[in-house]
Amino acid sequence: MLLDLASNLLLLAGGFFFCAGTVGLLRFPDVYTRLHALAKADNLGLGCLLAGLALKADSLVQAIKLLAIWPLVLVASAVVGYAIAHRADRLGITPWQRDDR
Amino acid sequence: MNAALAFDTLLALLLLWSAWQALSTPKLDRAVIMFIVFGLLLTLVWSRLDAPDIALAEAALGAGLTGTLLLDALAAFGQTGQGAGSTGFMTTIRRFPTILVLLVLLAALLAALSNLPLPTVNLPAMVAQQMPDSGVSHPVTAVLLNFRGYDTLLEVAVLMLALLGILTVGLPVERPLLSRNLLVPILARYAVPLMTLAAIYLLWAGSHRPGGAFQAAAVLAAGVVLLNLAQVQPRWIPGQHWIRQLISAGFLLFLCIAALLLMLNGGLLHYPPDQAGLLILLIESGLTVSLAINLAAFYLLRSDRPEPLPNQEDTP
Amino acid sequence: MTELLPNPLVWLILLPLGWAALAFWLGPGRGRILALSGITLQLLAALSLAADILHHGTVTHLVGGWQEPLGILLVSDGLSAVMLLLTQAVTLPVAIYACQYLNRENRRWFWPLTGFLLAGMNALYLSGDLFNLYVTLELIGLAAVGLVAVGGRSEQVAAALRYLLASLAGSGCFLLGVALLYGCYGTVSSRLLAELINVPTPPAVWLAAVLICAGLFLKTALFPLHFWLPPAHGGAPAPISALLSALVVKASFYVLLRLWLGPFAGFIAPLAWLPALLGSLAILWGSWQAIRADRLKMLVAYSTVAQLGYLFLVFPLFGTGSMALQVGVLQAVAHGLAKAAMFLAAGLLIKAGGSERVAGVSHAANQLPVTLFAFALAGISLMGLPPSGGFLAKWLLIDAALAAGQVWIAVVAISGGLLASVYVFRVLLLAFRDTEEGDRPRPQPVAAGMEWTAFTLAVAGVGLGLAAMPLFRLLEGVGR
Amino acid sequence: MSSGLLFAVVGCLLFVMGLGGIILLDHLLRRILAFNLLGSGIFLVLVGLAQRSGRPDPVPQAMVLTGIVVSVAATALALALARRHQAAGGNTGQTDRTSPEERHD
Amino acid sequence: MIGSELLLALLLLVNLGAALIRAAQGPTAADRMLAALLFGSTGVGILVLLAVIQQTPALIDVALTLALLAAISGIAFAQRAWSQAVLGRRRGTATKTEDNDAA
Repeated sequence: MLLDLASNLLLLAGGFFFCAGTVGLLRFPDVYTRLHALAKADNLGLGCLLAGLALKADSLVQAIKLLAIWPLVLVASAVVGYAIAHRADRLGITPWQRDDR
Repeated sequence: MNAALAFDTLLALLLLWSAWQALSTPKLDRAVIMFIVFGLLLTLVWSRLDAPDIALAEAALGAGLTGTLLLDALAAFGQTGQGAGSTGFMTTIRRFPTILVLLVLLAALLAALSNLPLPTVNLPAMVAQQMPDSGVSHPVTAVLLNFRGYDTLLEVAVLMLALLGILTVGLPVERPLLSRNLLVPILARYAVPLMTLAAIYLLWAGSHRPGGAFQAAAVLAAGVVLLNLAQVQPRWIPGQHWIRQLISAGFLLFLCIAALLLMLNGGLLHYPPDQAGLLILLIESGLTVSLAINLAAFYLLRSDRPEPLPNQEDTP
Repeated sequence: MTELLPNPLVWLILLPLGWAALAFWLGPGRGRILALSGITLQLLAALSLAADILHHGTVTHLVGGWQEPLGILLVSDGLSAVMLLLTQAVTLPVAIYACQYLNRENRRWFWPLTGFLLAGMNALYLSGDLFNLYVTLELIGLAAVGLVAVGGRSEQVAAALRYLLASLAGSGCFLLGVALLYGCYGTVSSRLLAELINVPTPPAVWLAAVLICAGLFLKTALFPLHFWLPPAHGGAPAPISALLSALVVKASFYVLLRLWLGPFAGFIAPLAWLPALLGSLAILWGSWQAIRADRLKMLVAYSTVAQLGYLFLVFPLFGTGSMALQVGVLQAVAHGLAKAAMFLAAGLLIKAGGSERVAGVSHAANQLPVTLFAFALAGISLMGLPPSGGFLAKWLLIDAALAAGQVWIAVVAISGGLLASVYVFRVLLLAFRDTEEGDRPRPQPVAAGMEWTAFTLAVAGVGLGLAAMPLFRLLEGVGR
Repeated sequence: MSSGLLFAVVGCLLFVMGLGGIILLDHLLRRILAFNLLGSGIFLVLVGLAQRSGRPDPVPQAMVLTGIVVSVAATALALALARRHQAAGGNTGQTDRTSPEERHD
Repeated sequence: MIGSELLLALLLLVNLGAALIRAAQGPTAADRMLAALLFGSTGVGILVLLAVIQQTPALIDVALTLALLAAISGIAFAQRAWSQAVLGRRRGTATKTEDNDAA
């Protein structure tokens, strides 16, 4: 089934983006860059995952619920990301630069 | 099946590690964040244990009220409490016997779990058998509001008592906001109506699927907290009588129904089977409002006086 | 009476819940009339319940009409009726006293807190379900912590915190025990568990019993787990100390007694020396600290630690055919009445003398003769001098201990009485001493009503020794 | 090992950790966290043991919901007390650790 | 079918474990909070996977609730709790307590 294939591909992609986000969170040098990595996991990872599951959902209601989660997380991560970056800036944390080390 | 076991084991390890971190890390902020993480992991555990009702409650409380309460307290403690007092464990002499006793207790617990007799009474079967007369079709709600509704009545009183205790002790003083930003009010503007909607859904869902008054109230309370963070809803002060009155109203409604049923049916909370569903919904609706305000008041109710003087005892 | 108020046991729970919630609705400082009439009604309900039990034996009520183990059973026999009567009978005078004693600031949330406390205790005495007992224990614990903090002085807040954490740890242990029992038997009904638990007892059940008992020891402030009690009871305003010392600690003791004689009866008897030993130590240590105490209310609070020790002395005597249960209950009731009277009297002595120290009572003999007399009468009961209730309890205890061959219990009981006389006479002698007028602050006037409430309670404590027969009749057939 | 039993064992560990934390830790906020861990541990034992055969049991689940409400209430009260204690100049490393017997003033 | 989803859930859980390291290491409190945020969204992912694996649609409600409330603790942290750049390490550094650029 094409639908199944698409769904599995999306799930796989979701998993990949989550991993990428985590690697970024671990490897990136400062708050701002880590924030960037985190957004990948939140937005793309979860998005692909939800879309993949929605394709397989038993009922329309379930699919709609699944897809409704995505914008919620998108907005939440945007707002919190902004709030944290804003506050970090205010606290005087300077963004990392290549020649810092 | 092996993957499931691996999943559970890893989850268990993460849970224990975050718990250990929350207790042992020398920094308070890390401890609180680890505890928030612990709450999230616990939500997953409850899902694994086929307890979506508890998972809902844990998710709504941990992400909403408990987390913010702890962060608020962290801010209050942050200035003074970081130093020597928080270095973890106390002197070795005092802690050693205690640790020994705790380890013995742990060993005894694990030994006791390793050979446990099978339960003699099959309570789930009895619940299933009486479900048709309970007025609802979701077993947990049936236990919570009907079979053991009396526990719930007392539990609501416990929540009111905590608020009474806080009022007696003296409310914390409002602390200045560290930073504001424009996005939060926008978020609140669209998220809070959604939360209200979600709460109504959970309340309604409770009769036939996981959900119910407490979960709905936790979500609503989180909404009120968000409004406060967005500077839309100012802190509450003790002079606002409607807060107290709404909290006690929900409880009194529950109590009146219990008393009426006692007088009419001769039994405390003895619902007539055909009206049970309606009465439970009525009670749950009242409780949702009362519990939500009660929970939110833990966070929002703040002193309107700068710093109440410790008053002399026993002077008329 | 029964026709007037059907189901008195349910109303004993609903009434205080109702007036407490209404008082909360009304706002700070309100609800006095509600509370006083509510407590009076509760006293009537408790009397009617006791009459029911005398005539028809154990009274039960199925909540929601569901049979155990699905539902919760409310059950009342002679033992719980005695405790219910004690609770309402002590609370009424204390509440009347509190109306005059507490200032506006301290009265703000006193009534709703007291109402919920009463509801919790009444519900506890009636509960036949272990999980429900846990909820009532938490209800009592949180109410008591709130009451300890009334007034909000910093040492009270510290005491309340210590009390709260101890109380939560105690109920945590209790609940874990309940969880283990549910895991083993699939029910938390006390009655069913008593039938299901049999020998050989699985280790999990042993462990559950140990956890539950340890949690209840902590909540009853049994030595060495009493550390939270003196600051909490000694720091709160006097009427609150009276409620806490006379009633609240008895609630967890009652649960212990119920479980010891009920579900755990089959296997726990070999451990009975432990509470008795700790109880003996509590008597000696508590009395010694009371003798040394510098503040009057600390003296009375340490006396509570000591007197609670007596309650635990009876455990090895169960099953020896003696009146062990009667002795324990009589001691609980006698101490409840005497200690309430003593705290109320101490509050007045402090208020009149203007000093919290023991030395501050000097001159009280001239100034507050009724109060001092109440203090002395309460002391008589604590020392165990005839004809008080305390005397009868201690005398029967010694009798039962000798009959069972447990001489050490008798020795401890006697020496506890002697030590009690030291700290009681320490106060009384000071009160009759004349000091220079200039040494002390000007005496504050004290309303006569408060003096007489303390006096009434003290007289009741002494009179109990003469009128213990109805109590023993109620207790017939309990624990069998 | 069923997941019920596994998480019951985890619950025991959490209980002991939490109890140790309440007794041994100094900072009030930490002791409040410890109490919450203790509570969660008990809840896991309650539900985990009851469901060790793998079937969901609504009764302990409902009890845990009740318990969670109680522990939220207790946490809120404890936090308020702790903050008040601190505002009054108290040391957040709990009151004084000397036992009350040693001071009589 | 269900096996593959379980494996994916396991993978996400491993991710969580890795994020815990960041939460433990810091170095700033914000890093920990970021890890907690990643926990939130990964948690939502695991919950929906579990909903499919265990055939418990109610877990989707749990995920929805979690997603709805995910922002609150992060915002509370940024606005109320985070007052020092590196808590515990650089204590006493002057921080601007109020910034009104948004007002």
